Amino acid sequence: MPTFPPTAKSARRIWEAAMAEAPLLDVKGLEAWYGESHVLHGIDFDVRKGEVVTLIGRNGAGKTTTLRSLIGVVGKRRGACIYKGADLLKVAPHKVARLGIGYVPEERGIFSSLTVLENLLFPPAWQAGGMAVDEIYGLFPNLKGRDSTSGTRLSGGEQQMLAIGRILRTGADFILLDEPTEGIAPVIIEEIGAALRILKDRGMTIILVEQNLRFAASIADRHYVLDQGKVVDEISNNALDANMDRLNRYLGV
Amino acid sequence: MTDIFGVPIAVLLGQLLLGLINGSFYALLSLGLAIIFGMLNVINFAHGAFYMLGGFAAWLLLSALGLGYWETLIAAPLMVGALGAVVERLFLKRLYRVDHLYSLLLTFGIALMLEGLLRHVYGAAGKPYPIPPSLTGGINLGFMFLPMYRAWVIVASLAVCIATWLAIERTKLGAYLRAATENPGLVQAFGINVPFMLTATYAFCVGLAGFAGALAAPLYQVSPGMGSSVIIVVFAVVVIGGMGSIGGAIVTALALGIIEGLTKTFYPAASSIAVFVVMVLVILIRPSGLFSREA
Amino acid sequence: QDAAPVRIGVLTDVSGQFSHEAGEGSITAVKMAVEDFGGKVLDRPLEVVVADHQNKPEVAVSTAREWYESQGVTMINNLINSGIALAVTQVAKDEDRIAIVNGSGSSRLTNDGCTPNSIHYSYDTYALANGTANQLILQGMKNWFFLTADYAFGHALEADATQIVKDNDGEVSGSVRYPIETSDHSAFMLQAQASPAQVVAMAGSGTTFINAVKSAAEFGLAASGKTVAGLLVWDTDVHSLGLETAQGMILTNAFYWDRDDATRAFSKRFEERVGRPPHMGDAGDYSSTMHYLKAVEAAGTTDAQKVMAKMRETPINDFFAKNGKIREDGRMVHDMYVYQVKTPAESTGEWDILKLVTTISGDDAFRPLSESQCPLVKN
Amino acid sequence: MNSTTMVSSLEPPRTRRHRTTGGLLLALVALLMICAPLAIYPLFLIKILCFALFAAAFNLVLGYAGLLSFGHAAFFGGAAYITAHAAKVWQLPFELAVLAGTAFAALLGLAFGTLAIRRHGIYFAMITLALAQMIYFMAVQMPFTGGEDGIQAVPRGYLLGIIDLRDITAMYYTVLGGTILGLVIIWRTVNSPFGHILSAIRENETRVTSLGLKPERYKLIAFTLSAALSGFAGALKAIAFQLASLVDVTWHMSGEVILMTLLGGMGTLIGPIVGASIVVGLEHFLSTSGLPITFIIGLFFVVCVMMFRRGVFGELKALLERSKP
Amino acid sequence: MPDSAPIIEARALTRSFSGFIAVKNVDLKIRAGTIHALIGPNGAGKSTLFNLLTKFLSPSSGQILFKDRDITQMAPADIARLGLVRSFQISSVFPHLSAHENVRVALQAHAKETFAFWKSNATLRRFNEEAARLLDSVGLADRAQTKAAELSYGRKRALELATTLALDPEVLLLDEPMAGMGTEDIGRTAALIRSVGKGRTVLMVEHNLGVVSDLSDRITVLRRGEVIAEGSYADVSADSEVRKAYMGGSHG
Ligand SMILES: Nc1ncnc2c1ncn2[C@@H]1O[C@H](COP(=O)(O)OP(=O)(O)OP(=O)(O)O)[C@@H](O)[C@H]1O
Ligand SMILES: Nc1ncnc2c1ncn2[C@@H]1O[C@H](COP(=O)(O)OP(=O)(O)OP(=O)(O)O)[C@@H](O)[C@H]1O
Ligand SMILES: CC(C)C[C@H](N)C(=O)O
Ligand SMILES: [Mg+2]
Ligand SMILES: [Mg+2]
Repeated sequence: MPTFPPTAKSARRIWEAAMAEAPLLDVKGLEAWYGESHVLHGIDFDVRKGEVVTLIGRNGAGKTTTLRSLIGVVGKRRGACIYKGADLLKVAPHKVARLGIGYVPEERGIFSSLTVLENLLFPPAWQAGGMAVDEIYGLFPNLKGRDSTSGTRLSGGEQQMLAIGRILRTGADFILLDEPTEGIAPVIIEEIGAALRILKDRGMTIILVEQNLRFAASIADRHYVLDQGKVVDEISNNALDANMDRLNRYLGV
Repeated sequence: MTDIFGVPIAVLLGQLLLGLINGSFYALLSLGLAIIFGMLNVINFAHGAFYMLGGFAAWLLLSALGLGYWETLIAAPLMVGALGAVVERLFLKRLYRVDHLYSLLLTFGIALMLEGLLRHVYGAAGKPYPIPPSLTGGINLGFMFLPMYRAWVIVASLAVCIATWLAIERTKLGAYLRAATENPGLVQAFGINVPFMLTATYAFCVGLAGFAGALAAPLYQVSPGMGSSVIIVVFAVVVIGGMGSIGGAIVTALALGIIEGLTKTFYPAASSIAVFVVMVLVILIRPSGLFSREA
Repeated sequence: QDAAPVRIGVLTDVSGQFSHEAGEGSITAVKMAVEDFGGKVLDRPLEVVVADHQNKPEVAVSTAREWYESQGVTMINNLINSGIALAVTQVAKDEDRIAIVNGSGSSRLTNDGCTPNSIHYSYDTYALANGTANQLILQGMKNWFFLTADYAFGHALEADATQIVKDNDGEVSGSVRYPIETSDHSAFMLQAQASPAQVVAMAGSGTTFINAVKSAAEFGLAASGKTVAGLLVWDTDVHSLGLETAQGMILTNAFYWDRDDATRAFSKRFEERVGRPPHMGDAGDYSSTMHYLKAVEAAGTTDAQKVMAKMRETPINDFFAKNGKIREDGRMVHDMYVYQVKTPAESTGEWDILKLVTTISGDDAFRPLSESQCPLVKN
Repeated sequence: MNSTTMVSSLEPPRTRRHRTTGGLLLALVALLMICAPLAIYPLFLIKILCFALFAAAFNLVLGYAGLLSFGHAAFFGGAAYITAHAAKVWQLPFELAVLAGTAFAALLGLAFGTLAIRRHGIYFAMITLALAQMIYFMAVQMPFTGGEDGIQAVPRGYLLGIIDLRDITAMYYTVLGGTILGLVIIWRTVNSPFGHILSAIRENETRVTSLGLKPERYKLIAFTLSAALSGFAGALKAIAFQLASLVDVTWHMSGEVILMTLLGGMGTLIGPIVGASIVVGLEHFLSTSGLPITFIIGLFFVVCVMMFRRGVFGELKALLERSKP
Repeated sequence: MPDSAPIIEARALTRSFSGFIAVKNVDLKIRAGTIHALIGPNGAGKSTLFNLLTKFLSPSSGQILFKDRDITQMAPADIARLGLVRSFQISSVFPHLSAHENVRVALQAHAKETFAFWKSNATLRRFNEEAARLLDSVGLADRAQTKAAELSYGRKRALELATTLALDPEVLLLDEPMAGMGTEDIGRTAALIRSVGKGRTVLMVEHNLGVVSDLSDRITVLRRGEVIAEGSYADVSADSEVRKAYMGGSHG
């Protein structure tokens, strides 16, 4: 497995971030429910500005639910998620995006009643600094020329690209990505990885939920391991190789 | 004079025009219904009741407050729309996530309540509402006598329909609404205030029905039952045009008005079935309606 | 010794589409009759029970049966809605109790649907169509156009009027049967306008009738020299149309509140309680209940056949009818009146709506027994 | 019996105790119905039974097949007309008249089903509504129905040629027998291999296709069966009340049966029966109450949609299940 | 047995969507008893090809043969009945039925115990054991009573597989069976596919190259609707076209 030694640039950023006073996002004791069932039992983690942090864990560990809790599409939540000083749990769901948070959902969330172009242009750009449509096409050439196709008629992988692409337009500088490589061909995974590194270099902060460890390791700074609705471990990317055994145990390999 | 199946051409032309006018009425009603279905995923059985309320509001404003026709035409839809907003906030809002059977039943119940209430308070007999003096009389078109008021109806309703169509199809609003029916949580996550948008949409569409009611008051008996007799036909229009297709609803409404008018001329006994026959045929040939987005 | 109350039932439409033709008005009328009678008959207290049949025949039938069988109801009144009237009169026959119809107009009630236990009291389709047609023919308007609601009731009105027109060498130059759901009649107005007819007769009732008259006014039928006639018009219909729209229309009625001092006296009392003057249904409800109670008193029993016999043999003389009599087919025969709707200028009050054109004697107004298909009539 | 709902009946076998409770409950209801005429006016009970059967039959398509039919009045009212006509004009004996009505409803159901079954959701509802409206207009205009007057004085005849149905008690037990027969058929259908496939179709039609089954066929069978049983209910009602009327073919009747089903609890066997009793009882009570009936019925719709979405019986069951360990 | 007769054969299969050609002139032979993988970049037409083979979509032109029989005109349900069964790329379960019930419905369909509306549902008990076994084989034994809707994404995939297996198909078409699964499940599922693959034919779309190389006897690579390579894993991964179009730099 290839390793990606941190570049000088990103090393400096990590150091800068570490120096910064408060983390960009600080999640404390987050609990969440689906109806009656209690799914998250006190999640704690933080993300500093410019960092890429992954959440990993077995199926059903609560990774998706954690992201959903942050943007407010889960029914009942408790705890605190302090983002830029505000508690996300107390922000009206439709105002979360306006804080510059972008979300790429697990099941992609492409709207079938909208065309590809409409899907792409859908999320309002709440902040400056978003990518232009052509730039996005450059990143994902598959989407080019499909403007008037209904969104869900795209292939699985193309829908994934569309889901990522549309967030890049909004100028969000904090992105929650739920398994972006699922169903994506290896070449394109590499491209997405490259794109994410570019975004990171531009100062974007990312939470990444991933099953593909190899991919995660190629861009992340730190990894949080979730199990049964709790954060059970934190491993920095540098220490990943050294801790592979421990990690495999968590993941049940 | 030339005849077509025994009907003089002049009479036929007149019938076509009248059909078109009726169609523009249907358009006003089915437009709102189509938007509510397409965007909110609600089968709004109360649409007829709101239409009726529009008529009643017009009558009340006239008889109790002495408001003139033009003021009424603006105030009545606003009142109905406001009531619609309340209904959406209090009830419908909680039903978006469950099977749309429930919103159908809810609106069915609301229709019964409104109809029952008005009948209880104002009686089953209708209320008189005269044609405004500025619009009485008619124009002789040569082939027919066209009452002024009917001419005004077609102008007013088409203008409103087209304005609505532009507002929804030519702006991002339409995309927001359509997406919100599919996945409201996600749309919200993109920073759009979905609940507000839905309330406003419902209120607006119901307001359109109220507008139609106020427009109809001088033509038809303003009575508690006036809504339930048109609602089924308007539903058929929406189904034929393709649920959720706004332009489709308008065009279909006009076409059906004409078809109905022609049946009234050639075989009046079948005129109320005509719409349903067309509907069954269309659904068999093009299941999702003539103008629906889905193939 | 038997102090069990005598109960009279009012089975009517309180909340539905016919509630202005019956409903509260009919209930009040029957209650007034009971009060005026003294609240007692045969030394037994009188009670009025009321039910809203919601225009559902099976609600009406089960209520009627329950009333007759286990609630001691001896007579049921009003019975608006022809389907219900036809069904409940059968129940009355089965149970051997009495049913008096004031709401419904179907002349089948004294024709093929007649029973020895039922009375059709205030009006019927035959008398209404007949009165109006005769009068207009008399005025020389022999060319007719019918706008008919496509159901049994409309057909009956049209058929009866057509008969009169034909018998008098008149001509029917056109007839449209529109489905009862129709709310827009403009298409038919064009046809009526294009026809050479002098009279445009509306054979329908309720909303569909009102909408037809509204379009007639809108399309200026009267202005183009045609006479609009309603074959079944209630005072409340005229009121809800407004005189502006309805003026000039010819119609036949069994009762008008402003006819004479007696009617005005009753109407005043009625209006105090209901908020509007009584129409032919209300007046009939009162008059028939009174007649029934007098017959019970005279017969000394509530036994249906004995009371029916008494009612048949006693002529009715009150504010509603002069020398009214009940025939063996159950038809109460009395004078009918042809009215014309006043113009707004002629009217002096909200309910000052009709002016008398002529009076038709009872024997001319109703279907002669010789034409009856009622099995009770021995021709 | 195992349980009355589809979903839970698919679960592995329940404990014996649960079954006995279910059986006891049913026995109790049966006993109640047998003794009921002693306390309650039989014609009123007959009405409840007819509507209970109608709602239960309707529930077969709504609750179990997930098809919202907005045209069931056509079967109920259509069969009533045919039965009334058969008994009155053709003078057929009771059994044959009822059979004629039921068969008519079944055929009509097959026809409606064939036209509508490929469409989903609201389209299905609207097509069934449109088709039923045609039946309604035909009933208004065809001479044999008597238009808005309806058909009256329908003879009740004799059961098996011997028992005089003019006796209200005899009539009641006959209708009770018919209703139980109908309910048993529904119960068996729902709790059969066929019923399981039906509920799978309701859940995910595409997946059922990929399992090698043709969903349309199952839905069509269920729809036809439901139409036939609705017709059976209408036929019994026509005989018991000795009339057939337009009310039974209006779209309001189609709406009312939805209310009954929903009010009681859709997708349960007892639910529609409870719902029918409530609606019929309410109608009966309100008719003499002087309250505005339409308004109150509407209010009931609203309250029940907002507060008891599972229906009275469904809520009760959920409550019981929650309280169980 | 790479030389056994083809059980499925596609001849010049083409499908276009209003001008856009998703599958272009594809010739494909799947030999009986093999595990055959279909790979290719996103949008290459893999799922479309699947849909064509199972007739969830109709081809614009071309021919499909199953055991030398032309099935191009058959209905999807009939094809499934012949023994050609698919799973879906986006999970397709019966959401309100438990996992156990999900599988049992499939067993029932397979046993043709579906029309009998007069029979008692007790007849279905005979499927319980088999359903439990299947669930166990995909690692869902402890979730048997959970409603499918409440399973996490990965577990839904496993359930999907179990349901498909319940039909005991001769040919199994799996569309990205591993997508969304965690490492732990991937291993188990791969083992499972290998074991059910014995005596059956499996056609599989998968982006996880580890799994593909591990499982498949033969691989077809599609790109923009066309076949660009076919052969063993070693063969295709050596192909520079394939590397460029699909695998990228990091695989070898
Ligand atoms: N809609 C729901 N209703 C009830 N329970 C749910 C729902 N969605 C998820 N769960 C449960 O919540 C738990 C956490 O699910 P979550 O989707 O967050 O897991 P995950 O870590 O994202 O897993 P995966 O890798 O499979 O996506 C699981 O046990 C799952 O069964
Ligand atoms: N119904 C349709 N209408 C229009 N285009 C379609 C339709 N179905 C598929 N396509 C297009 O056909 C192409 C092939 O799609 P397909 O789903 O077969 O890809 P795939 O190879 O399965 O990709 P992935 O690996 O991403 O799942 C895609 O570009 C897709 O957008
Ligand atoms: C109320 C009425 C005017 C008439 C009603 N259709 C009936 O016959 O009885
Ligand atoms: Mg997840
Ligand atoms: Mg695919």
